[in-house]
Amino acid sequence: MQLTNKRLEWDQFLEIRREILNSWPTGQEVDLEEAIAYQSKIPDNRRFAKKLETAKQEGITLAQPRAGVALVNEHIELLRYLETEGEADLLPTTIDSYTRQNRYNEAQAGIDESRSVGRSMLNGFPAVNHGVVACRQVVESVISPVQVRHGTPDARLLTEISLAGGFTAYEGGGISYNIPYAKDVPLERSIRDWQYADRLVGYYEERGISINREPFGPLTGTLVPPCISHSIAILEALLAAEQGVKSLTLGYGQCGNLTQDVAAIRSLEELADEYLSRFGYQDTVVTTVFHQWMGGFPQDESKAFGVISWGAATAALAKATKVIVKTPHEAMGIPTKEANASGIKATKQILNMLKDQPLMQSQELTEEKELIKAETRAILEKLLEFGEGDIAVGTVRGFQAGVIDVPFAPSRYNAGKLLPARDYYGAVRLLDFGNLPFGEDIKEIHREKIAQRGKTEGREPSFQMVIDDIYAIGKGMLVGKVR
Amino acid sequence: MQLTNKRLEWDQFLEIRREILNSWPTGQEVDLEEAIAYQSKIPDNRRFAKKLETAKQEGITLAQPRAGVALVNEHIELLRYLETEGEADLLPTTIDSYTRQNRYNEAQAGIDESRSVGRSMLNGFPAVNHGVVACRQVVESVISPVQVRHGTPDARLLTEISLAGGFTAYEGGGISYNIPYAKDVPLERSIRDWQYADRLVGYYEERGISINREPFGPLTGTLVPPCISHSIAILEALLAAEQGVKSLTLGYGQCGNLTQDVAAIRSLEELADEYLSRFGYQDTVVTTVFHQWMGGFPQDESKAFGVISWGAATAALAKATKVIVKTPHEAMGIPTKEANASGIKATKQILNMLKDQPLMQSQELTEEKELIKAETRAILEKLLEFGEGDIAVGTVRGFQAGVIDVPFAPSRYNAGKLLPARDYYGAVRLLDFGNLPFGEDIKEIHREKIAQRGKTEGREPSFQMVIDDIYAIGKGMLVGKVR
Amino acid sequence: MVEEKKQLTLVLGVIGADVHAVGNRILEYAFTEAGFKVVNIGVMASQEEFINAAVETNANAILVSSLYGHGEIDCRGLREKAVEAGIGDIKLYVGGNLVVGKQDWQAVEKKFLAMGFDRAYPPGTMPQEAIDDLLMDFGFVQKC
Amino acid sequence: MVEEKKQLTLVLGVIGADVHAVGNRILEYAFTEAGFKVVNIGVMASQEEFINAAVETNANAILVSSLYGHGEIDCRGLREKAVEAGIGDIKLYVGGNLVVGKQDWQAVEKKFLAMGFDRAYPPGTMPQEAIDDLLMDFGFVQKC
Repeated sequence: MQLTNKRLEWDQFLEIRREILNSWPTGQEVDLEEAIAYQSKIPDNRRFAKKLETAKQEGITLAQPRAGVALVNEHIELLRYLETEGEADLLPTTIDSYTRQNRYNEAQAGIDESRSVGRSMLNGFPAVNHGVVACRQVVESVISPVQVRHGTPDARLLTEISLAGGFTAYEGGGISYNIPYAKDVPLERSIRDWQYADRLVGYYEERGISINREPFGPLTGTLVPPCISHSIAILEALLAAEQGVKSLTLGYGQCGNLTQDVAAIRSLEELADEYLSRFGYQDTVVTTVFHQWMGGFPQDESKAFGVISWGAATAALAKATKVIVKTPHEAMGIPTKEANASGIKATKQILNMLKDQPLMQSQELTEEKELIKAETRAILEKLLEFGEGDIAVGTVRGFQAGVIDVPFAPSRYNAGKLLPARDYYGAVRLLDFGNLPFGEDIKEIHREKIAQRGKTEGREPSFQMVIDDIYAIGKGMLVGKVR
Repeated sequence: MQLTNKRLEWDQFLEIRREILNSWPTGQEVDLEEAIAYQSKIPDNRRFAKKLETAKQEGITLAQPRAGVALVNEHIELLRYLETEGEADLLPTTIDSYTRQNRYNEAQAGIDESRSVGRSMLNGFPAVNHGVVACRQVVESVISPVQVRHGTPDARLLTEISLAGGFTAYEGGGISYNIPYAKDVPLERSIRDWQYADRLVGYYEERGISINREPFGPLTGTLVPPCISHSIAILEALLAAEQGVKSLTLGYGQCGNLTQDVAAIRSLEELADEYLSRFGYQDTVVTTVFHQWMGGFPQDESKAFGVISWGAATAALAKATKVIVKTPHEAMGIPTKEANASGIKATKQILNMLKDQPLMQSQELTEEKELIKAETRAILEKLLEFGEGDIAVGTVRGFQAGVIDVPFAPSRYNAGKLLPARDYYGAVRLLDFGNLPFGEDIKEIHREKIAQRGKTEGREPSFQMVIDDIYAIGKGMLVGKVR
Repeated sequence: MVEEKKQLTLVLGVIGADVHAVGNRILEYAFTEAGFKVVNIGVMASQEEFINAAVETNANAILVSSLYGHGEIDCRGLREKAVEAGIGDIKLYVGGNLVVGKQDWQAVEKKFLAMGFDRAYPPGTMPQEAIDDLLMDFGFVQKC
Repeated sequence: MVEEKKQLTLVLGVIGADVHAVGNRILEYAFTEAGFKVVNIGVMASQEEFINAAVETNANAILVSSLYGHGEIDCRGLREKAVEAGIGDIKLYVGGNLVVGKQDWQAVEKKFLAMGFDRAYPPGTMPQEAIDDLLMDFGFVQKC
């Protein structure tokens, strides 16, 4: 079966579907008509897409934590706590690592051991093992809309169970849940598997049920230049829209420089609208998600509050539709529910205080936006060229050729030739462009900005600079400057 | 003796001095020559003025907490903790409220009771009662420079003891430590008493010992428009410079709107340079201090971290020379040392992360700066006119006439006719101008901006709007909007 | 009912060496708006000033604010002074940041009630709460 | 000296089910820049992959990274596998977040040396340190 960016034929979809639902016993619980009847009873105020759309119209930013534990009752308790004490606007259900690798037997062992030792032995909620009824218990036990967040290259069964289970939003994508999350899953396979997930969402949409879809924005979370994550977000938006997805939330992970971060969020929305409209997807609604700092955190909780708060402030100033919240326990591993709630409360305080600030405007911001747009367009146009107009084909070929390339990704299907580094002001630039299809004008901007930093530090730009930048936040700085 | 902005005659100074040093037994410990010999041995790296000047050159922001307890050893322990665990760049010694009112007998009772109950019964360090030797113990026990912070209308004895005690910076001023801190101290008296304090600092300067002086910027800390605090900061800068003060740190309390706050810090430094140079004080060094939110705080500590962090971010983006740090216990009263250190650590994390951001630039920022400058100049020029060129005389007459007026001040020498309120974007504007000498052009800007807010809330601007704004931050908002 | 409330006279002030004026202004505004007669003696008010103002105006209640942590020292003996002045049964309310440092509120409240206060309020109390309590303590039925 | 260094071949990888790729890339770059021949087997590498790569490339040293806390389980027996494969005297270095939770580094180091590693590095070690150690362990004199 040749990969192409075309809507999956229904027969073909059903054929795959039979196989998928048979791959684990809980697959048998899914009855599509019954699921649609169930979802259609969930009112607008508890639907993810609707709440995001309203926030976008009001120009406010919603706060959403990450959270998931092994057992159903404990997971419900956790979400309720984050909703009431934490004042979360949107809720998550983070899936455990075994489920992400389709290792349901090991997930089951984790569930059993969690029951016997009385604490969660899994780093998330194993939704496939728990099945449809348990998922419905979860979403019914809270007032806010709940999204499934994971990191699964082949998420077809999880998608079936999640949607039948009443979740109204779903993270992931064929590129963003492969390249940073796997070592040797071919892109053709993950894109095709995510076409299935998107087709299912598209079918729900056809039946009048809005399901929000969110490509995973931050990728490897380490010095990813906006043009890279923007390109992938837009590729996945186009792939999803082709399958009938209507509500898209595109993401970006905080780099740390205010101007670049605001420019990134604003340009992401504008670029997405541009490409979706160009390819004829007129009725999709694009919202944005800003991820608080995804790199290493300070061990100290007060300092972690500082990092969290700066992320919240940037999200508010960029007027992102939602912000994904870190916790003061970030450096220590999986947080307690109290620490999780603390992160949300600090974030909400800032979001509320800053909701009245006007949108930033300056010459620098405009220039940064235009640069990001020019870079992203250069990549996307080259991929379209590679795919002879087919963006799915172009994506696979483009990754092979390294014209789209994610820094520090584990996948062998990623060229891994880029070298990002911060400029003097902390914005992420490129020291080595690998095979990115940038013109000399763009390259010259990067070279100049990195040279400016090199000059003030009295050293030639090199990989040592990249290393210093990666270590910087752990040392309380943004730029790994030599002074 | 007629008040005038002229350097105190030395004979006159010495005459007052005898009386002052006799007013409480510890005054006898002060020997000016011995004090100068002591101060001259304090190296540059432990001098406040030097550290501020270096920070200004490097474009970085230093963090300073507030702290003070009744007993010497406990106070030393507190400062050491804030220096090592809290990573404070600059240290304080906050003076208790009885000492601020020259009520040394009551301060003594507080010391005695603190000893017997084993916890501080005073809200600060009673430096006068403890005397010169104890103060030297304090400054010698830490590495960072230490400033005395208080709120004393007549601080002459405290100044003598503080400087002989080895402190290298001193907060206060004849207006900023009277109008917000006293009920019925005449301005003539407090200005004259602070001329004495400034003259003493000036004398140390003549002997080659640099002592930093800081007028108290935030005043009542409640919806004070920048032009009001700027006018008073510049008045006190001129009064201090005339007495020979060379190192001046001018302050401003966070209002909450980013553009207004950055514009305030930048315009404060520019205006001060303008007026100091105009009156011939060429060799003064002006640095700035940004006070994190001085109004009501949320009870919840995580939310308080949000408020603190936003203050830290604004200070860094405004490139203030130092920031005065709040604590997550702010809503509960005087903090534990752990809470105090937490506030500094969150602040420092943000200052370090943001030190590389470029100075903000935008049309809005330029306009806001120009507005603040026009307002401040209008007030200062009217005061000069009232004083027939003498700024001390002009200040007294100006307060009488209400052409300079501090919102919510307790002093009966303050007109108290201003009504500030936030505009739609959270910037502090004026609802009632009292007798401020603003032209119609300035007034129209305020009226328009407040009308814009009133319209979106569907209510006429009124005192209820002011009350809503005062409570807003405690409720997690900046603007007390009715929605 | 508005008529009846107007007959209640409140002495309002900030005790000791405390100069926190903002809350005092808001309380004056809120109590006045609520229909009480407010005698505001302002900031830095001594115990004597509270008692004298209450005697002179024949007040029904004294409302003491303390925001700077010295409330424990400053408020001690106020009930006794009221008794000496012949107004021993006047209602005494107190509120604010009453002690130095973070302490358990129940303990702080107990301390102030033991000192002879009828009600004590923790930091962050909204004026409406005290207004409601006043109406209740003086037997006015609330319309809610 | 640059000539001589080029003869040293290093096998580099992240052991177990660990996908942390950032540090791996940093090390590859730093060791290559320093003049070594680097055979990078990447993330999620098994013990067998390390040994096979070392045998095939006739490597001088194996450098194992582990960032996710399971290093203790994943590294156990690596020296024995090297012996079985006939490269028992190959240098074995290990570094990263080697254990779950915060533990005393001296104890962790001792544990890994006892397992047969020649050197172990704590979290936050800069690549230059390992480069210097390699040069020393293989008898290259350092110029400064």
